[in-house]
Amino acid sequence: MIDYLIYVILPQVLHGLVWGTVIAFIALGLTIIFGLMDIVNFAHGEYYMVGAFMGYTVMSVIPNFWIAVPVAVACVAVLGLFTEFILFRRLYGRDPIFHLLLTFGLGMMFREAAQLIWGAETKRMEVPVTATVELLGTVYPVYRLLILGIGICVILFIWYLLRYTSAGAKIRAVAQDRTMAWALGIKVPLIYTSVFVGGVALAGFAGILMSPINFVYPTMGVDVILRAFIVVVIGGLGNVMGALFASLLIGEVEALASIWISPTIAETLVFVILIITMIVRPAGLFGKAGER
Amino acid sequence: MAKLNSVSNFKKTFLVHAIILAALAVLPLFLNGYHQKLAVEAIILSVFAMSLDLVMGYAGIATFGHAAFFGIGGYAMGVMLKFLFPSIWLGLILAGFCTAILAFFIGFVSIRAKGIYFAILTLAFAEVVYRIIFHSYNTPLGGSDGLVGVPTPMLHLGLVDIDLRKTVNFYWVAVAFAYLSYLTCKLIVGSPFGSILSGIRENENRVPFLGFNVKWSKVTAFVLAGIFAGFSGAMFTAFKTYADTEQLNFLLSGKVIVMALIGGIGTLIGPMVGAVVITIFESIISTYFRAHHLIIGALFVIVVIFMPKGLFGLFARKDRNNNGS
Amino acid sequence: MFFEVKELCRSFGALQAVNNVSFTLDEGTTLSIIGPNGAGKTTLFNVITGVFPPDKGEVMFKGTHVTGMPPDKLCHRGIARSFQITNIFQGLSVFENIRLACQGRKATKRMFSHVSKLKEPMEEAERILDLLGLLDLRDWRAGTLSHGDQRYLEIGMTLAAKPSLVLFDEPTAGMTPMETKATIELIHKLKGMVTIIIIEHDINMVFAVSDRILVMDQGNVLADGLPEEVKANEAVKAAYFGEEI
Amino acid sequence: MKRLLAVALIVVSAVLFAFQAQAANEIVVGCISDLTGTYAALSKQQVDAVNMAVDELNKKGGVIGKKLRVVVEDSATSVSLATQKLERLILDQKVDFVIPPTTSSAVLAMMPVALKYNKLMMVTLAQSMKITGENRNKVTFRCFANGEITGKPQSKWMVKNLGKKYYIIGADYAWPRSTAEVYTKFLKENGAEIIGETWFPLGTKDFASYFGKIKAAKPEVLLMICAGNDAVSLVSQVKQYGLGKQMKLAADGSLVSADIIKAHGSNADGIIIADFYVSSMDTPENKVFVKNYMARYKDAPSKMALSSYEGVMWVAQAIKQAGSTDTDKLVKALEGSTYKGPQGTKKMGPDHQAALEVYMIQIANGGQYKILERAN
Repeated sequence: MIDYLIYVILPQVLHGLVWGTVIAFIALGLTIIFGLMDIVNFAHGEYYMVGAFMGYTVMSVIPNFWIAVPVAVACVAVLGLFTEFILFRRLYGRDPIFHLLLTFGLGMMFREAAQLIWGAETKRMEVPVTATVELLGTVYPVYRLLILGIGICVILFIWYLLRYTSAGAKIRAVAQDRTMAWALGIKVPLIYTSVFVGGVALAGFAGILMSPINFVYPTMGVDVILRAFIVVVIGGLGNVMGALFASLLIGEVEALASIWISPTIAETLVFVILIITMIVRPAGLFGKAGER
Repeated sequence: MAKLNSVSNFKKTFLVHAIILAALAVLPLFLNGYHQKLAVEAIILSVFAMSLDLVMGYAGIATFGHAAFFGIGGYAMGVMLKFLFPSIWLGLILAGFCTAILAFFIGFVSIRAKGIYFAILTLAFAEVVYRIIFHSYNTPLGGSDGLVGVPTPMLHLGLVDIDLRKTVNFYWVAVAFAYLSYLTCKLIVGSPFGSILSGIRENENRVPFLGFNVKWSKVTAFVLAGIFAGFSGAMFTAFKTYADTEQLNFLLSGKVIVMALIGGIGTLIGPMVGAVVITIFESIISTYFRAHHLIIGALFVIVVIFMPKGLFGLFARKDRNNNGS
Repeated sequence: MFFEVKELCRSFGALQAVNNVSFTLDEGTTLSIIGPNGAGKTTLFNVITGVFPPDKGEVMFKGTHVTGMPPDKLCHRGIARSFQITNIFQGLSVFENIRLACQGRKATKRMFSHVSKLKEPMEEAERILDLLGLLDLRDWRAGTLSHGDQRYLEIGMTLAAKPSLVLFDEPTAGMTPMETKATIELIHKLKGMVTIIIIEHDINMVFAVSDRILVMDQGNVLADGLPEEVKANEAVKAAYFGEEI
Repeated sequence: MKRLLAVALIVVSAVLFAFQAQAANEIVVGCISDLTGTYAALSKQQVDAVNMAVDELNKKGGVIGKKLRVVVEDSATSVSLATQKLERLILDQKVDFVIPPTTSSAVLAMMPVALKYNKLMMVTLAQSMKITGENRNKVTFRCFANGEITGKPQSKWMVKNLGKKYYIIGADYAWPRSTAEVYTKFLKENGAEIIGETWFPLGTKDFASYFGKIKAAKPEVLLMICAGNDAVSLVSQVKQYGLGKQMKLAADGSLVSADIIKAHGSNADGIIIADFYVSSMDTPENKVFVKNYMARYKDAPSKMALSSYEGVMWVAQAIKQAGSTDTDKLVKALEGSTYKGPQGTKKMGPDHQAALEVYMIQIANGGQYKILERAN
């Protein structure tokens, strides 16, 4: 029994954590952007994809992964700045169904453009850290633990930023009541842009971090966006803690469920969890009832 | 909605309808084989877009899983024609029945959620339906291979039998189907029930105080829209001789909303025209441009930014337009 | 007994919004509920009309229990209410607003006949529009009306369901003195036909229309009686005008 | 401004709608391919190969005195677009025969339409057994392998050389499922045993979570059945977790097909497959074919390219034999015919499925195909 625990359960739990962290990266950006700007961004997964492709391009020029990461994230941030300024600024205050539609179209444009620029074949990224480590007898790649570590640091940083810094206070103020915040002199458009760029850069960061594991191809964003949305909705739109908890929950459920039941049903399980949550608490686990 | 229908007003609309129907009836004679096929497909999809308008345009409910009903209607017709009994009528009845049950289940369960939560909940339900059918590998539904080889039977209309294998016949049947669906929806929208829906769209909180059960009205609207989407899906499968999981995909749910929006929601006829324009546009673009998804994506963006009330929204009378966003 | 409220309580966390309120009402009388802001008047209305259930207590209407009954069922039994903040269908025409309300009486849900075929609600709507003097604004979009006219429309929609008990929540809020005078005349016209409960701040209006006055303060009933008795009541003066000068 | 935009949109679609080219007196080859979507890479090779074949035929003066012309349509991995484009090619472009795309469900949906219009279809990529199995019809032929052609000899060879206990891992949709059924049937026939199966959803990223179960089952051979991005992720994680050390690795040819072999790099080394073609075959015709292909496209041809090239050539041979492009004559000419091409001689079976020579191949030294021996 013990070695079943170590050989089967332990790696699963770790996979769940790693995958949960990646989804958390994307879900955090999604939920903060929604919480703050009421924008439902269906193209959020494409920034994840662009981050991976940018990393691939930079690697072909400077073959050092740890230089490629910041450069790729910067490129995604610039793209985010550009799209926020041109498109998203026109979406504020409009019915969410228009957000879904615009970002739906934007996602198609990004995917097609990526295919034109980089071609449709899957690009391979070298795993920067190939070492594996002995964990209670089972072999586990260090790179994934690294992602876990980076993930936890980033999440703590965001939590700290929101909770204790003045910028965080401004962001939360604008989220509560944007007109009042504006009246108090907070430059709301600046906060909007910086939060959008931050959220999108986070997704790009997750993209390049995962590229050595999942490799890089134009439709990688689509595989991720549905799960990220479910996580955000379960956690309660706009609720950071909710999104974090839900990401780990979904990551673990999928990883552990796929031991006993067939993985495809495990994947559908995620949707069932969403449906049950919505029935029990229509505003999400942590969302305030009747909110939005 | 309209002012009291005085007699002259009735004659005017009757004339307009007669002209449009005559033009549609004559159209296929000018089209070659392929364009006739495309026209039939466009007309069938126009009913699908109109069914969405029932919930989105009139009851103000945003649903992001409408393709589930279109797909289930298609599979129901496919199963009826291929395995049970080759009759279009029975196929439509089975399609209507299955989509009504599915729509009632999804509507009843999700109605507690509002706005964007409801939209994402319907998306989740549609995704579950998609995956179940996609993985129904060794069942007659054929899983990801799709339900193929659906026969095209004769359409029995009492004394006369129509051979649907000839495209022109199917075209006229499709026009009749679309026109009848339009009239029924026009009746529903203009009925007392229809005015309750517009009340819900305008100000949902006040409606219960006037004596209406909002939850029941919304679920009914959702079921009606589901049934018409199911009929449209059933005709699509009968015409294309196959039912595929692609008709259940969330990409189609997105596309149908664009069709409705580009035509102008809240007008019934708008989404129908939107469906025809998008079907033609997509078929042309995909022939002449390699990156046609890029252009269709751009069309989504342009519609949302420049034409939120769509083609018909633009031409609709100013004072009549609803609150818009 | 036509309408009775027994020991109604409702609290929001620590705040005891409605505390042990009881009163009875005969058919045809007009009761005004007055009291400073935050006295729990609107909460009392919300509990009676089923917006949220009471913590304790009962509401009886024509001898049957209606405690916590949802608004749509209450409307069928003949209880209708208006709102402090105008709550009409901005996008629909004035006529459509009223007709939808008239239709609610029998909750006509028929799907396949044109709404203009409903003889009875159409006539009823015309009658109410005439009563409110809004006939000439018949096809305007409700959102484009002046504030006062929108308040009239609010009153009209409450009357449209032909209720036997009407609850008006500050009907004259934001109206000009001339419009308030017209509303007083309107209420006088209604006095015989229907039982009315009004929440009101305008003291002249209260004394002009009320058969009986109920004074609330911090969720409790301070006084309940004829207008003259209430005017003379010491506790009411203290609550209203602060300590005796 | 908005109204102008709306009116412009309608006018543009109307104009484009009317403008349709009409075919002159020539042989028109219709090629419907999934040029956008997950199979874009191998579809591009399909179109390249078809164009190359047509150019070579035209250099030799065309067929029965007529020049050939290719009309390419993008079906974008969509079934409804594939059937729509097939109707356009037949009714509008008046094509003489059609090369369908790689998505099996699209081909299955196109077959009844092709039958209705009596138009020949030569399947060069789709692998579903149903195409030449339950759903086969008069006008559909296939010069590409189906699961059985490679599965039968490969199973026999593997049981003899690799072992008796097999664990199957594959993508959960129709093609891998039907291929697994073929492997299971022939492996059991040869006395092997399937000790476990795992079916992962399309687009799975984290296969590591299934390795615990696989390791616990301790199979002698791990049989992998999936393609495209899934295959790349699976192979890299199998290498990362060192599964190859505890068990032998075998797969269906698509796992290491030419469009993703570069993405595998050295991860795929050691995997054993059976396939009917690799560019390193040393028959004289293949040397010429590979040279021409490399000259045109600067890339070694995959079995998809070879099959699409041979598909066009085989139909051209039938047109020459039948002396016309009439479908019924072509069907008679193709049935039972043999074709000698870069991959050797092939005979068209009664079920319209070409019988192909199959070779056991191992991936070695950084993603090269090493031919071990002939399998059937």
